[in-house]
Amino acid sequence: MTLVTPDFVEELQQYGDDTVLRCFNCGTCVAICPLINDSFPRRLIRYIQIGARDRILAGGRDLWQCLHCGLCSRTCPRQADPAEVILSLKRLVLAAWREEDTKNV
Amino acid sequence: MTASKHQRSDRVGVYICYCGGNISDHVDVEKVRADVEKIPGVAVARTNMFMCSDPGQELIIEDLRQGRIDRVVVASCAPSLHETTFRGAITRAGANPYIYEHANIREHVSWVLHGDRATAKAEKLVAAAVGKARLLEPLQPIRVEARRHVTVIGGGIAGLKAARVLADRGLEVVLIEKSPFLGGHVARLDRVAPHGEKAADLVAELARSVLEDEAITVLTRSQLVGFDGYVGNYDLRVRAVSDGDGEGQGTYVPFRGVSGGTPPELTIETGAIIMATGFRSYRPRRGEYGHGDHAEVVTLPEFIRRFSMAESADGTLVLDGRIIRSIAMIHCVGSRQIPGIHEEDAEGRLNEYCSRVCCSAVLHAACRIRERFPGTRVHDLYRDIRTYGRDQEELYQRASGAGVVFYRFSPEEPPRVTAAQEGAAGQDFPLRVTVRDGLTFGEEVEMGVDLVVLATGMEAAQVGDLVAMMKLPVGSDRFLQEVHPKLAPVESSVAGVFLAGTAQAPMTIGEACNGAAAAAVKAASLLGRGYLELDPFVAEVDPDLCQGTGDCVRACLAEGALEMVEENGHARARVVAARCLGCGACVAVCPTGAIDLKGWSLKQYEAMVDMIVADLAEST
Amino acid sequence: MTSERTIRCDALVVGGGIAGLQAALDLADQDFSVVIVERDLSIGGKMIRLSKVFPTLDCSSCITTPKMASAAHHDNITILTWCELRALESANGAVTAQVTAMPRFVDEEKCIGCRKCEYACPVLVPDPEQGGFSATRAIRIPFSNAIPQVAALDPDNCMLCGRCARACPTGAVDYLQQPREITINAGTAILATGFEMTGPEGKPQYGNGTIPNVITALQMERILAPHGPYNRVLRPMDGMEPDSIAFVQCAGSRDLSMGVPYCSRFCCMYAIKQAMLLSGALPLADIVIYYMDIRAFGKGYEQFYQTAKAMGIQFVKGKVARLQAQDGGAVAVHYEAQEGDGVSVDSHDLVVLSMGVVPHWSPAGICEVSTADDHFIRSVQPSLSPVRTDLEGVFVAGAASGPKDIVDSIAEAGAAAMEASNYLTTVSRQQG
Amino acid sequence: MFDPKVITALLADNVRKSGNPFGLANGSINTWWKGKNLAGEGGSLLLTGLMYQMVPYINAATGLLEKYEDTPTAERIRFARWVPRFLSAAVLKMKASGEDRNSAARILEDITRILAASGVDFAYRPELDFYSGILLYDLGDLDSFITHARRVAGRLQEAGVERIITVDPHTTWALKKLYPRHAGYAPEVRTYFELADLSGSTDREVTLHDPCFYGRYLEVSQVPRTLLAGLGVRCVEVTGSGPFTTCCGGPAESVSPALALEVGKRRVTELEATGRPLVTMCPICQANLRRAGAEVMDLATLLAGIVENRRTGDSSRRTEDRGRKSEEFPSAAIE
Amino acid sequence: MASQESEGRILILATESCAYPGADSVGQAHSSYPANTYILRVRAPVMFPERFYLDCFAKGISGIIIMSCGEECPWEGAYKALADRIDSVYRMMRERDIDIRRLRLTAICTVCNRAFLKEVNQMNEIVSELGPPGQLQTGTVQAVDSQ
Repeated sequence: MTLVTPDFVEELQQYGDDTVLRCFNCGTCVAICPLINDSFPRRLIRYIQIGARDRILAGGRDLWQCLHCGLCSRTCPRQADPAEVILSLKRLVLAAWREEDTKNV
Repeated sequence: MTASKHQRSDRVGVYICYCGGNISDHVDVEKVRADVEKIPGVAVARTNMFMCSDPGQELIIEDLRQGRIDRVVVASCAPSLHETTFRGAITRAGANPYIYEHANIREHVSWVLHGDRATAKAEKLVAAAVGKARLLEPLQPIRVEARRHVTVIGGGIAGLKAARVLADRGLEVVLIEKSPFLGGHVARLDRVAPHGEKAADLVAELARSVLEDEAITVLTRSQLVGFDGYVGNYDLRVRAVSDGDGEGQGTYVPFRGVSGGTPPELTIETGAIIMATGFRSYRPRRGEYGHGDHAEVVTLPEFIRRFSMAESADGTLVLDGRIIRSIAMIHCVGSRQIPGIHEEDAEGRLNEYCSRVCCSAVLHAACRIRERFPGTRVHDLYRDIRTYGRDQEELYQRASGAGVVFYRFSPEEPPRVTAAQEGAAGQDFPLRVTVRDGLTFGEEVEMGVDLVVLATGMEAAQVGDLVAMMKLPVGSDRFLQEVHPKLAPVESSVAGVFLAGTAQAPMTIGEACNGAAAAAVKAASLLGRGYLELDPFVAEVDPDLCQGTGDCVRACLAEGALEMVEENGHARARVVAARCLGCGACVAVCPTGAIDLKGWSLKQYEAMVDMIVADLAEST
Repeated sequence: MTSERTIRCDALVVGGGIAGLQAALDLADQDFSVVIVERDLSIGGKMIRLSKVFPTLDCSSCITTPKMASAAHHDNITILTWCELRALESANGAVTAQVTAMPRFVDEEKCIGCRKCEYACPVLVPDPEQGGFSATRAIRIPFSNAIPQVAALDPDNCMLCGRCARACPTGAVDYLQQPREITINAGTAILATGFEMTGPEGKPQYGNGTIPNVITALQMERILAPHGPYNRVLRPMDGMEPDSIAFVQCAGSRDLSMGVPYCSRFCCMYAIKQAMLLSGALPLADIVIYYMDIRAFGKGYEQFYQTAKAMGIQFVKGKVARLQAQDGGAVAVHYEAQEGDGVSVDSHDLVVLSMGVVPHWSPAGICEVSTADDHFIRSVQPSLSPVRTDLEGVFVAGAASGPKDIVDSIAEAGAAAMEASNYLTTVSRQQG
Repeated sequence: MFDPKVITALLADNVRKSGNPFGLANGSINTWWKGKNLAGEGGSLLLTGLMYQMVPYINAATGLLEKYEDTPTAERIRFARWVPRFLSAAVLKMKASGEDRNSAARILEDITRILAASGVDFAYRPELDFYSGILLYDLGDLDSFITHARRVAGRLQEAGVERIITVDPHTTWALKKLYPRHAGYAPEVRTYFELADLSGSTDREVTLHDPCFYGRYLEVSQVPRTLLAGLGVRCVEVTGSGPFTTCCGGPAESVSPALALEVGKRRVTELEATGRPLVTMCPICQANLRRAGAEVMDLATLLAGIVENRRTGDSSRRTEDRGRKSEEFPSAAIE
Repeated sequence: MASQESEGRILILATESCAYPGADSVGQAHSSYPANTYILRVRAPVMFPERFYLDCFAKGISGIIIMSCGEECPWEGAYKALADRIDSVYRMMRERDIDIRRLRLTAICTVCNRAFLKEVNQMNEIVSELGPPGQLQTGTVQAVDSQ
């Protein structure tokens, strides 16, 4: 059971994304993505929408499979810009890693 | 009954078309002419290159004027193309257009056959047409006086709209409304999806213009209790209902509507009736999504009313003094019910249809919440988002952009609304909503909420009394049923009774107004001249043959088109021409052949068959 | 050959599709004189070209032809086909329109619709009325139940061999026919200009129209029609009977990346209808509808959808991202199976695209009526009077003011006729 | 796949130290201009962004990473805190192939020929030819990117550069879209082919692979097509082209050479379906598509060839350039 | 087709709103079908009593096809009444030893060309196989005015 915590969207806005809520979960990005055979961009978008922050951080490294080729953003029917969302998530995850490193030091 | 009833004409004129080779290339037109000329009753048989041309038509006109003929048969192309042309020519010659019969020897002969067989078949078809033509009678369209007066039942938006446009067209209107107020459900809205007009403005303006119009009599707190007559000439009885208190006429009362006057008991003579009886909002069962069990579970109409008095606490919604941090809105409550999944109502019925307006209404409310109260979260739980209409998809987009979070559930596993458990994480909310979310890969997700709003659908209004009295058909969805969704979309099967707005099916305000105006235009067309001109093809009883069995009345497909009357102490069938549809269902069941269809009589068909088999008889 | 002609009438109806015909009939039945201006060779619009219609599964032709015939034979209605509206003005309670009658190269008065020209013509061209799947001639009656039954010559394909002129029994063929200008003076006008479907061209995800066996919904209508090009359901590339057919919903709607953000409104229902008809024609075929939301909102529509489900038609939630040609004429459909395995590629023998619905006509430069962001004609009172435009005396009906199914178009046409009648009544009261 | 955390840190560190992702001195990789007598003053500044020059090192690094990615060691060390020490500057320098270096140099030289033939007034100043930092941006290290971009922008602004001619999509995107937003520097940026105005004639057909940044992000894919059409070259299109072009896989090299190869192979299959010679205009695309087994020519090579009426497409041509001694040039490192 | 054409006459009762235009559509397509078919335009076939059909057979009609609008019938309830009537005609035909294949009720739409041709050809085969119906009752035929 996942408890929805929609505040995560606002946190992500610091890292550049403000389009993630436009997504209506059609799955185009998932099926158009040239490299990842998984529900990749939408899974992350959906996790953002319901605020599943921990899951995103746990699978953070997978974000770097994204080539930023932009096909998902180009074909997104809602202009939710999945590529930009992924980039924002990369930034968020990097920031989290750095914070972790600082703590460890 | 004309004197010539059982006589055959001996002066049939037959005109055979070459169609510029289309017929004559395959049919020996001159042979047909020569043979047809020998058929008893044929006075004249002519041919022409193009019967539809002016010279062709002149042949007919001239023969009629000269009195050579009194029945006409043209053998040419399909009747759909030129039947009206030749009837027109006959009219121009000063004769009755119904003395005409058409033989189709192009589409049914020359284009599908060649050689002698084509000629032989053409001859038979022409002969059959002659057989029928000899029995044709001059007919007159049936003229029925009609009152230029329409009664509109229901004072909601559709009823008001219908009354408004009919009065503008110059017809007299009576508007009957059960409640003390005009405006119906629209008056109970705040703003209207998707554009956000104020419902009060829409209703107030329309209702006042209706109340002020001298051509419209508004009867509020009134009910139809008597219905008699037929199309163009209905007699209605109206009685006052002692229901609720009114305000001064024309006063707008928020969430109730515009107050009408108090009615007398009266009788109305009217030409047509528009049913604008509206809908009823679905009432959730106790326990349905926690409704009735938790005070925080409300229906969308209830929410809209309370939301109109909303207050803000630092950008968070406050309703009735309670801070609302999070709202779940659930779609399809009382709509799209599925047998075996949803629970039937007390009468064993399900609302299997989509209520059409709820998706937009919910999204509009959600946008209003998020835009005015950014501190309040909105969770939207849906099955399909049906923002079908103009600017509705944009509303869905706007809701997404405004931060509404969507969840998709399947009817098999609807959301569950429960009281929050003590001490559970994130559970400082009174309620929690749990849903298996198709968008989150079928996972169960859960949210804490302060309020649950149920998007309740539309149900047919309870107009069983009217349905029974007026013998109106209802569909399996219990809404009033039109004759045909495309051929006769606002017509009920009772002639002169039309359907407008949500009496017929769930609709938006715009669609209801369109439906109302569409119903009004039918009423205006029907009554505009002050009389109705109906096709003469109706049943006709020969009282000498009628034995009064009543079989025809039982077989009749139109309510009240046939009735039994006493004539010189004998029961006899009588046709109410204004109600007869001309299908002939009665003809088949008459044991004595006393009833027949004018213009398409059984005797005429028998004559046609006789002509087709005539040579067989000769050979035996 | 150019001749000026002026027609006076009470109401001008622009567009002879189902909405225009209904509006014209509702006006004419009130004894108003009506002129219908139709851009095509025949009245009947999109509806006459359909196979069957939802949710009753009536034969579309059987529902449309009576309305076409009533309009054609109505004493108060004049029909001008193959006419282009050049200008439409409304001022001082009167509407003036300039119309160009395009040359058919066949004299409308003389033609008797016998098709001898068509049989004589040696030029074979793909029949646009059959989705391009079968051939017709360069001179022809556009389709079997066209009204009027008058031939027209297609100058782009005609090679001026003269055979049609020699074959014509009435001497109707006129290679030198010129456009004619017509002025219409009316009291009011109704715009019922209808819709058009976007094509697969310009949609690289769906192959830009180059993938064999990817067809549009209108082409599927022809394949399913009782008088269609093949007389049965076959796929166009190789005439194979498809075992597996996919419908791609929102292939040109609800999609900002394709420039149509709005919902095209009736695609869900026609896809379900076509799926049902297909399952009747090919009982063993697998039929899948890929969708985002099923919008079965009208009277009887949801029940129709549930019936389709019960018939075994599969509904898969997910927008198709990409189509790809495969060996042997199959088409790969890429989508996210949200209720299944995630990223999926399924193969189908035939794919039908539910394309976007766009306006058939733009008033720009012709008429001062304004359009909204979606390019459809703007309604100034969308709740109380959806048929009202911002130009006095000019009303709108049917898909001209946004995608609309037949039922809603017919109701709106009635409403437009009512408001137009009232406009005429008001103006004559003021002037009289 | 290698740990992005480590890779990102390493690359950011390299850029910080040397100005490019490989930790090599810019001067040691940017040698193509030597002996070309390019004007150093006036007109627009030709800024290669060092992308072409980095290809030999990218190939070398990818080769090394590839070796490890599919080994059991890689499985164990996947996402571990593991520094791929072989990515040191010295090793890369050693592994970079001379042929790759020459090939890159020839393309850049062709670009200068195209500009000259088009009558474009341009200057080249090796000391101002900086790496844009785009990889840092793509990897999500926005802070490091901004730091680097500001330094580059500062130097260019200092030098009064207002008009820039670029040669690859990544640098173009960075300068056109990212620098204005993140470094407050908004020069006029044009690609060389947007400025090209060539005459010449040939009769041939090619298939273009549009780089994502040109086709999709910058939407300039029509420009080379129009240019080629004017020279008699018809472009036979694949479905994935223009704004809908399919990725070559290149950008994944640094975290997963295997993935990059897989994506590249798929794209090659798509492109080769036309049966025409393949042409692209991005060093990363070219390198990755070549790695996936395709013969791919650079647009500059094709254009220059037509203008000079020479035969193009033969990778072994102009052997005289081979082994040209590279000269060292003064440091272009920032600061 | 011509060679197989029966001498027996086939009467077709075609509704004016569906089947009759459907037959026109077959003509427009120039699809040939047996010549022994006589199409009569009717408003609703529900008007014909049982005896009409039996009389037709008695007069020498070999086969009758009722081409109705089926479910699209403009008169609500007429189709059901018609179907019931035809059942009762079948009963009467059996009693009289008339092969019930001689009478057929079908639905034909305005563009149902194939269905039309199929029905007509099948009936033609049936009447070829069965020959003319029983003995002719010349008495009925003599009712035709023959002066």
